[in-house]
Amino acid sequence: MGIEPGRLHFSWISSAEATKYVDVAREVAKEVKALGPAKHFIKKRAEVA
Amino acid sequence: MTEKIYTKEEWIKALSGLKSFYNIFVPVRDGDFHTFKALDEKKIPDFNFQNTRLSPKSLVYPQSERIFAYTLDEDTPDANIIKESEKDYSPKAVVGIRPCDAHAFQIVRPNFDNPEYQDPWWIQRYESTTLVGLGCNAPGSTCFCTSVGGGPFSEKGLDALLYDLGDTFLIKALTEKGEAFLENAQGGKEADDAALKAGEDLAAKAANKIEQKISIDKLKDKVQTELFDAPFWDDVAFACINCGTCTYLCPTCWCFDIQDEVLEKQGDRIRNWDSCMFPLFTLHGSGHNPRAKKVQRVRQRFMHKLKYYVDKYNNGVQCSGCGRCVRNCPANIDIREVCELMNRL
Amino acid sequence: MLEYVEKIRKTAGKLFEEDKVDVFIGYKKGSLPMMNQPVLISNADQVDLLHWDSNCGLNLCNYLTKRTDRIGIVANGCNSRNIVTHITENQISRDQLYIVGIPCKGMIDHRAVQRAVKQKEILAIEEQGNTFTVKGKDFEDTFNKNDYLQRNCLVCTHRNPVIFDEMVAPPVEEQIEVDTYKDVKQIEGMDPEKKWNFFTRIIDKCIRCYACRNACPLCYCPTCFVDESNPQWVGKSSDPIDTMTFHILRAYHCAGRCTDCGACERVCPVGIPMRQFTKKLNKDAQELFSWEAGLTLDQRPLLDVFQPDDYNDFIR
Amino acid sequence: MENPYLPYPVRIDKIITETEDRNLKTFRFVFLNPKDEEKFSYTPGQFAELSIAGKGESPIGIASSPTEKGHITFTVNKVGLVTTHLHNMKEGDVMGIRGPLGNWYPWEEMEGKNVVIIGGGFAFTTLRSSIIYMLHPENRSRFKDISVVYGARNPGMLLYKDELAEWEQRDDIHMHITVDGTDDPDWKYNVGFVPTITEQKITSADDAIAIVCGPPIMIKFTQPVLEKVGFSPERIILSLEMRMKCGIGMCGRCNIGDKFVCKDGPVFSLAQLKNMPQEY
Repeated sequence: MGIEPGRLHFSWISSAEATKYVDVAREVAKEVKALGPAKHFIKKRAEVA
Repeated sequence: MTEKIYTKEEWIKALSGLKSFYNIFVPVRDGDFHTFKALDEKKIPDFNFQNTRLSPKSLVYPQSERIFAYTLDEDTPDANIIKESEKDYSPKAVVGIRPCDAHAFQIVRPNFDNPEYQDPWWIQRYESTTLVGLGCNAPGSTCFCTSVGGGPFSEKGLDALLYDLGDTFLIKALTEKGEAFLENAQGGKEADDAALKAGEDLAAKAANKIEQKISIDKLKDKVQTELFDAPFWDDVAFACINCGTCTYLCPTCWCFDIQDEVLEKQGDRIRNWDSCMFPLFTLHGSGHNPRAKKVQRVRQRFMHKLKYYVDKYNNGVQCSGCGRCVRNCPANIDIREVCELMNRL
Repeated sequence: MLEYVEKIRKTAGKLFEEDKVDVFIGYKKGSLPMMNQPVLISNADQVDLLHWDSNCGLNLCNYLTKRTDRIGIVANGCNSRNIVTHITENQISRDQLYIVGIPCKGMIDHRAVQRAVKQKEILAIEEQGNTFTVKGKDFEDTFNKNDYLQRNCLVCTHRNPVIFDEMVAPPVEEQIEVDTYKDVKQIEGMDPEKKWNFFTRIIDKCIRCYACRNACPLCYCPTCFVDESNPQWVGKSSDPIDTMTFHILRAYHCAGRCTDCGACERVCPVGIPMRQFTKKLNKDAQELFSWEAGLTLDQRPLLDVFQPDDYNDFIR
Repeated sequence: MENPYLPYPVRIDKIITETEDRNLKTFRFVFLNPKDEEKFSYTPGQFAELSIAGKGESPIGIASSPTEKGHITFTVNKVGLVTTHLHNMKEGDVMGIRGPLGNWYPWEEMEGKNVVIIGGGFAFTTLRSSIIYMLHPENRSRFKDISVVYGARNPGMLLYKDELAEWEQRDDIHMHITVDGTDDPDWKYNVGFVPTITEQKITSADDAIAIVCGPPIMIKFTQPVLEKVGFSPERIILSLEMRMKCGIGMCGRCNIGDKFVCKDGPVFSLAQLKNMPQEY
């Protein structure tokens, strides 16, 4: 739908896998940071009358 | 009051000229249907339409509007103090509005403008708007304006009225606002007797073309609680999917919600259209909901339009007979049939 | 498909007489042309209300959710698949239902017909097998039904019910040589920027009436995410980003569940082609997992199943 | 044009935790602009919208009496977004108040009559306002006997404990405080549900008007008790709760039939309610 590749990640982490959770979160954060600020899907001040 | 006649080309030119006095809104074709848009170079007004899909109520009462703004920045002296927002009330003209939709504003008015409270936004927008109607030469099969106090050439709520005479438009000013509009309009010439006669004939013929009649005469004398407890509501409501189509398309539905939206330290209080079809509309903080069931919400909509409004304002029903809800209800729930059931009970 | 009407009425009557159902859900002729209304009848005297033709647009499965009585219901291909989905998602139980199966030849796209008659007002419609005639004040036109099918019906490969207790007629031939995902492939070919613009454009008329959501038999959550106030996931104004959030999230909630019944598009008052959102998910489900929603009671829904040793590497 | 949606800015002057479960707190507010206090001229029974920037508004009955000058108070139950946020605010914080809204108890009708006040749980707020108002030296002579039945689940859940004790000492008001149950051996007052205590203590409807505020279940069982004593439906006064937004009869959600609870109510007589659709 136009969300840039790399901004959306899927993972299956059990509630017991704390380390995996931390690792995945770190990695996702790193990748998204590398992409820079998102261009779309950012809510600005409401565009209303 | 001024009565003028324009060729259709002159009329379009006159509208362009009026842009220096008004923000002009005209019906334009937008895909499968018509809608009101601000007149600019790219928009070609199309007066050859039955009615717009969405009612022009949003021009006076937008679906979403910022009503207040505030800052949450504790470092500023006016943190957390809610303040009025700047609003644009520069003159606006809606050209080509159908008489039913203009009548609708009059039906809605007592809700927003009554002796106890006045809604500043609705009133100021309404008052800065000039409504130039276009009579209906060929009313649709779902139109029933004549049953609810209107008509295809009804002047109710209009500032001026256009008659489509084929190659020309006859335009009559009806109020001072309409008079001012015509004064600012370039070109055209004074209407002669032949044009006026043609206009009258057109209006008479159009009224006869409305085949749909609904009866509302007995609603006033019914007892509210008896209609409320009537046996037909389950059947009426069965097919309803509880979407907001009827209420959002309706020119006389006015219910709203107020929401706060915050972006970092900047906050807005926003008013949005709401719908009695949505369960959330009446859900209490405690979890109790007086209209938790679909049948209660459907009943509310019809009772509001056809009974509560009647009792409260003594101003007829809360419906201008535009037929939008009839044509666009996904489940074919037909207010004409429900009204008949209620009136007959 | 008019020929089914008598059979439907007879079957419903018989079900009431034999006390096999408490209510029967079908369609009745609407008050407007090209518009039939879902109806619930509760005794044999009302069976003459029942009707069936190529204008039965709403998905009847909407009316089944959490009912506790014994229900007779008519179901064509897509509706029957939604019944399956409803059963596997525990919204209704199989033994409550008596399903009267209808082999379907597709529904008429009322918008396309309106376009064909240049938006003139249609006052009546008559079906004659593979053709139909629309009449207005000063016109009359006959069209081939196959040229004016709803877009989802054009690419439908499950016209016959997948689950039923009896059929009103022998199965119709399924459409095999259809390119179901032609439009999706076109969108897949766009770069992200173009995609974003495409989807932004198709929803720009949205008025957030939620007709698409409410017409969808999959949307039965007691509180929809857009209505949740604490936390509030989506803003309630007509802000374009909130509108986009609604459409994307709604589509994702249909992943692996959508039967492409087309109700969402049919009911939209401003004509948004929102199947463009859900179809891509259907395509992925089919290509990646060979899954089509609602075909069998014997398999758990796609998103109910996860194997930790999944051989695909997009999930880690 | 006066904008009926614009709240007056106020400062939280004092916060009192009322109940042992800490779900009810009383907030005392002072207007930032002293002129606004004059404009906010109210009568017991009315409510106002408590307005918090960034969160929204919540309609709450006014607990103070117009005879108490310099501030207004509200007792707020923590239920939704706005009230939860309010419970986390501190003295000195700035927010908004919009009102006064709605109608009030029928003071003119009550003049020269006996007044029976029956309250349960946290719905006692506008009843506190009414009691303070009636007991004020300027007003006391306008009313004959004043009787109050007020109950809560247990002693810890009673509101305004200090004032209750003070009223108990007075001889110009008959107090009947009760709790559903208690294990406190020192409990001095009644034990029993509000309808039961009402039946025991309120034995005459002569020349009297009853105001009833409480949870629906209490109202349901108190109503027949009062009718049995001889209160006609016209003389049983109730205050309703509804989901509201605008508070001025425009947004459309709080109607019962053609009446808006926010504008035509919240105070209705039982006689009125009997002629309205049963949808609340």
